[in-house]
Amino acid sequence: MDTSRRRFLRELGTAAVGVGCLPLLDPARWLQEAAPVDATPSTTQWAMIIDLDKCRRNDVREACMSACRREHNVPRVPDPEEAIDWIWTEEYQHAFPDQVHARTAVAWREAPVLVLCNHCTNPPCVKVCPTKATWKRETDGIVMMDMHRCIGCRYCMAACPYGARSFNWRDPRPFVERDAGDKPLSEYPTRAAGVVEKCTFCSERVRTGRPPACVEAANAVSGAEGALTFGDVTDPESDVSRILQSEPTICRRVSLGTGPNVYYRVSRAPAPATDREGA
Amino acid sequence: MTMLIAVGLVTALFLVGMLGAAAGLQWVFGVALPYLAVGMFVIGLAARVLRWANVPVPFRIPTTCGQQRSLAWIRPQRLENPPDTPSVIGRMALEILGFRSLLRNTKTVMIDGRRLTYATDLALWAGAIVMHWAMLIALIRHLRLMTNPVPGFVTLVERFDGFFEVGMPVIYLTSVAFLGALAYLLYRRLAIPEVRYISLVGDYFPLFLLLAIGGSGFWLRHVTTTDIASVKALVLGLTHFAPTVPASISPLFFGHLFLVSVLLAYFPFSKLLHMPGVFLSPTRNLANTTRISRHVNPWDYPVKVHTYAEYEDELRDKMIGAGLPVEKD
Amino acid sequence: MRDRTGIILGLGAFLLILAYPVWQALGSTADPARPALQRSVDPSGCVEDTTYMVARHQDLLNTWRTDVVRDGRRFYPATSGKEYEMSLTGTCMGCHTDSQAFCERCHAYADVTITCWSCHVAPEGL
Amino acid sequence: MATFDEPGYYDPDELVQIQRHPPVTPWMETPVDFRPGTFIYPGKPKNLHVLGLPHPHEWAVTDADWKLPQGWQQIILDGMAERLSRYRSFQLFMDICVRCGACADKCHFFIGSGDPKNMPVLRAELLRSIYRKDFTALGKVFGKLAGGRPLTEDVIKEWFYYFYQCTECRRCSVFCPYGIDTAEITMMGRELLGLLGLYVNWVIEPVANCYRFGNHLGIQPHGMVDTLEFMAGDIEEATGITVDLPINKKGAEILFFTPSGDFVADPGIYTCMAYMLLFHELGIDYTWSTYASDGGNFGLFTSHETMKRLNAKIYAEAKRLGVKWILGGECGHMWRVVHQYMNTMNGPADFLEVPTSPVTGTVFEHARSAKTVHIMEFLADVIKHGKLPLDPARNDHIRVTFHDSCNPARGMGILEEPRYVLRNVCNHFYEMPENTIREQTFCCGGGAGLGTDENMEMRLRGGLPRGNAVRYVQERYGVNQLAAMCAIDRATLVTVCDYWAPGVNVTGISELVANATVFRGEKRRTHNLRLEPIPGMADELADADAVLETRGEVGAHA
Amino acid sequence: MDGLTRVLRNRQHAIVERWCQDALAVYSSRAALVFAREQDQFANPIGHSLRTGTRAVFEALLDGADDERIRRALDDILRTRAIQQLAPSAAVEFLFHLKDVIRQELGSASNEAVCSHDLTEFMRRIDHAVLMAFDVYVAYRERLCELRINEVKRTIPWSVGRRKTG
Repeated sequence: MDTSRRRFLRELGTAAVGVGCLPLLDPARWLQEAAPVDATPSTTQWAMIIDLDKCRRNDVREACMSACRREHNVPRVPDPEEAIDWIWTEEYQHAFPDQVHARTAVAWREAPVLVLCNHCTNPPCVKVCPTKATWKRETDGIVMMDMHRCIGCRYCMAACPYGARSFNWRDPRPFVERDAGDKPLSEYPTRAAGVVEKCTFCSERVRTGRPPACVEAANAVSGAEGALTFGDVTDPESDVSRILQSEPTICRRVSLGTGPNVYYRVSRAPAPATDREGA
Repeated sequence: MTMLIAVGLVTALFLVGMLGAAAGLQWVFGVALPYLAVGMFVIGLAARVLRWANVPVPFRIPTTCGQQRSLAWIRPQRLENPPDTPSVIGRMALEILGFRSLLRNTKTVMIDGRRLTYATDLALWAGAIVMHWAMLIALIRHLRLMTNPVPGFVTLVERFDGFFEVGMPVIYLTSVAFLGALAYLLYRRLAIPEVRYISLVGDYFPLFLLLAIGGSGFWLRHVTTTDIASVKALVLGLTHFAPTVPASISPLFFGHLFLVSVLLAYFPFSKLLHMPGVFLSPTRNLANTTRISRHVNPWDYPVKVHTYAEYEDELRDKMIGAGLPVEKD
Repeated sequence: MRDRTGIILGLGAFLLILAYPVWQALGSTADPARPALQRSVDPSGCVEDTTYMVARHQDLLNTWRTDVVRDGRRFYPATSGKEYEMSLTGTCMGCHTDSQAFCERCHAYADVTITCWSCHVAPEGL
Repeated sequence: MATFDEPGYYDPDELVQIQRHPPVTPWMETPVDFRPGTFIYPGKPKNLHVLGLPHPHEWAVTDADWKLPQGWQQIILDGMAERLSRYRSFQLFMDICVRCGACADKCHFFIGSGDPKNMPVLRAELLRSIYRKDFTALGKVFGKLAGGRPLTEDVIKEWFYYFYQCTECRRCSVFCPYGIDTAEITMMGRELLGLLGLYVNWVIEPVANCYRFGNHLGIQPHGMVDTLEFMAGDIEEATGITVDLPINKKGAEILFFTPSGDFVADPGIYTCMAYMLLFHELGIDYTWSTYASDGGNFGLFTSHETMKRLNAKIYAEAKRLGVKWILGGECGHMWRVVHQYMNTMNGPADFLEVPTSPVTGTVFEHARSAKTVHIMEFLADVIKHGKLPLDPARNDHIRVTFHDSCNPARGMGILEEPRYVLRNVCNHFYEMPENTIREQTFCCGGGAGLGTDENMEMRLRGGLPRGNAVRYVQERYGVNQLAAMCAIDRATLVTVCDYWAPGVNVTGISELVANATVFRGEKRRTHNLRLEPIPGMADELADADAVLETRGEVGAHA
Repeated sequence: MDGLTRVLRNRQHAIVERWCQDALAVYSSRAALVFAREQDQFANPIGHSLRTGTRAVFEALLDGADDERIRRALDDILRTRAIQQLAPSAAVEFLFHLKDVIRQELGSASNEAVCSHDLTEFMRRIDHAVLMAFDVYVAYRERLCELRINEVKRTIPWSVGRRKTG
């Protein structure tokens, strides 16, 4: 690996020869930054399966959303217009508009569904980004965000059919949850005003072999084990592959061809209305 | 040929600065020569401007580029033909800040081979104004290395200049603009035949000098980064008259600094004097008021004239013959 | 020669403005020398040697950022052969625990604005 | 062997290699090519004697030896040093040119000839190279490398050729970012040549005449009386009006002067006649002067000192005659002198009063100190107040365009006054293209003492840009007359138009005013001041009668 | 002749362009480049007249136009050249260059359809145009003399002239 240090020494040498200021830009330097070092794409594609039924429980969804907020210092901006959501709840009819019809039961129609970034196989948000601040990581299929690069143009928000992206209209720090010592709950960097953010499948956790925070939180709720399943969809032995092979699952707006990697188990009918009211 | 001489000179100077420092002469290139250069700049510039100031302006000769102030119902063009001091200040401001005269270049353009319109020929104006403004802003930015604490306006300028936050460290707009505009000015000096024909070594040299200064500065910031805090310690040592030469400064920086020293020292002996000179040009900085108030020529001296008496003496008979009145019969 | 006074005043004003760094220095009590930095709490030394770190830490951080965020790599093989986790808050600030005393002091001196701490959570102070 | 018309005669590759461009030599190594028709003859010693100028001698431009005086190099260098210490313009313009080339294609001589030394920047470099060599530190040490060159006889010849190929029109100065004025450079160059006794006769003889007789043509007092009387005769023939001829009249309100070219040469004489008629009509108490019978001042083209010596007579004569203020006719360089130099050189004119129009009562505040008013300012004011009965239809056969003369445009700024007057006396007025008028106007090619037939080729090269613009409006709008308020224009643009835009006549503005004025007591106007029949008025007398009757003009003032 | 005319007409743009550059060569190379570069009709009347003039002459030759039209086409160029620092031969020489240019253009086309007889005929037209250019040039030189005389006449004091006639 060509380390920065070696480059530093090499450049010093170049400069000493005196042609230092002729090539004003070192193309290798920029090229290196733009192109991934590991050119062979990995076959990994992280995916998630959400059990629609288990996630109708308020405490399960709340556990997921809360874990996410704490993990990533996601701010709770009071103005709903400016809310920042990585994982949140939609009504079934909005989450799956092509699954509802005139005779869909009201209970189904209004049932709460946990939604997040789909980490699409063919992500439209990536295509529109002018600075490549968002890109699909070839090593594991996560649709990543590089906050350092985001210029806040919000093209990606317009391109995403799932509304999975939020824009920081203001400095989020005052809205980040703090502990008793007035420190944020996580070391995860907060964001700055003027950038777009979204779910990253907890790439920093996944890197160290841990499941995403929401998955961990949901499975920790008693009776909700298996509400969220996370795994490599290209590995036939993984839990997600196994479930996808054996049970009926659906995806959000498949007809758009984005290839979502968040799946929903639809094994059972909706629960009685009482449950629904709590949604 | 003249261009090659200039390129050779600048390259040699850069190498002298860099290799000299690499060879352990940091005190010479980091302290002695900068002091000497600043001294030459200040004394040379002051001497030249004082020489100009001591040369009188015997006549009021503004080049008028618009309607004069005459009859009350005709609107004067004050900024093109200033009738008073505030208008002169306006005219000079336009000239110095906006390069008004270069903007005057117009070309006729024939549309459909029939209709005649005018287009402004912007290239030279744009190249010149971008180069000069970028240089001024870059100079202000450099104050961060010369002042401690750094005044707010310097940080403000840096922030606006690096607004797009491209690159790390941020690439300043003016760095790119400065080098681009210089490159254009060089290009036109080479590409336009009449300009190439009139160009002297003294025209190429400052161009290449500025290009090399800008280029090495860019390189130092973005490619071979040097320890900027040490550079600042060096510079502050100079301004505090307590010079120190920190160890960890790249020789490249001394090349950069030496070229700046050369520029400062060369300034008062070169065409770069147009900087103070533009303020003093009598065709621009005088109001067109010779008929309104008398301009005095300080060295005016009496001249031999042919007086009326001499005239009449020679022609008296003819005047009387033609029935013209005469003073003496 | 009314204008001679004006020209001399103008020249004087120009030179005075130009000499701003000098008269600021004359009237200033601030130390012109580079500020002392907080030393690492870990005596075993930094990721790379000091000369390199002083001049090029921003490059190193830049490379780390790219490696981690874009390429998903985690460890940096240092010249010494040792591997470090590429983490600003974890690795760097683990030793240099005070961003004020370590980063800000020098950056204020060189007037280089750091934007790291507007997102990254510094161990000391936020 | 293949013949010329057979294929294979030409080798295409060989053809491509033909280099027809003459080899490029750096300008310092390109000597002057004196070709008849491009330079003016030397000043005759007798004229230098009249003025007491140094080193009068006989020489010829085409001679190898110009018989320069002993120690001529020192004379030049001393002269330069003196001027560098006296004229900030000169010192500054030597120092600050950056050779950006903005001026290069602005000079009419460069446009018309393509000679690189006609670029204003290079014209100045002719002097600047000597300045660098002998007056700057870098030049003394590095010589040619710093753009310096030694002062040789060839340099003097080059100066002579190119400084008498500049009309001091100041067009380049408009475009220069530092306002570097080639007119200043040329004036210095000519002064330096003068130190060696080198003048052109077409300038120095008028100067000698003017010095002695009051006007450039050397018209003596009785000759001037004759001239004006002849004009009065023609005026009477054209209009039936008898005008007064106040000459050297003490106690008159206004002293009037105009360039002497208008006393003698067609078409200037018609402008001169127009002045007399208009003053008569307006009932102005004015006087001509024989001593100060020329407002023009070829001293401007000789040296500052000579300019002052010639100009002195105007205020002196105003004082002697006891007039209240001074009115100047249509002229170009005269107004540069009167506007920018006269008050400084020969003022203060505190014995005069602030000019006030006797016709309208308007006080000419902008001439408060110099007490001299331009005829166009005066007439514009009169017309604005409706004091002149005008019938612009009398000029309907004329389609006129206006040529801004260099000096009034760029050394004064009198742009709107003449246009206002023109629009009021002509129904068909067309402007030439925008970058050829107002402050961007092109010179006629004959200014600054170049308006002689000796250098006609050079003048026509310089006149090409102007002629080309005239031809444009001629072809586009049918323009058949060019109005110019400058005597040199009226002399040289005739030739320029005849060559580049045949069919366009040249006229003064006052002439058009007089032709459009319905004078008190005029007879039936069938002919204009040129005694040419006026279309529609002279064709058939009966028709003309009818027209006049219906307009109620006959007898209106009778 | 038709075949050649057609070929030449097809290549008219290239030929005229090349010829115009060639015609500029009489000026010092600095001036030539300026005249060639600047497109402005008023800032560069010489380049303008040369561009329009060469095109007009070539078209007239193609059409086998009468003397009058060729003369008219040549007018602007020679009017300018008559007052410039050029020998008379240098002033009209540019027409001969048209032959070279055509040879070059046809040579690179190696068009068999071009009959050498036609080419001879076209070259003869060019020769004829040279003669006419000489006429025009001389006419303008004469005009120059005439103008000079007129000017001298005008500067004879007007009153003197009047006195003689009247």
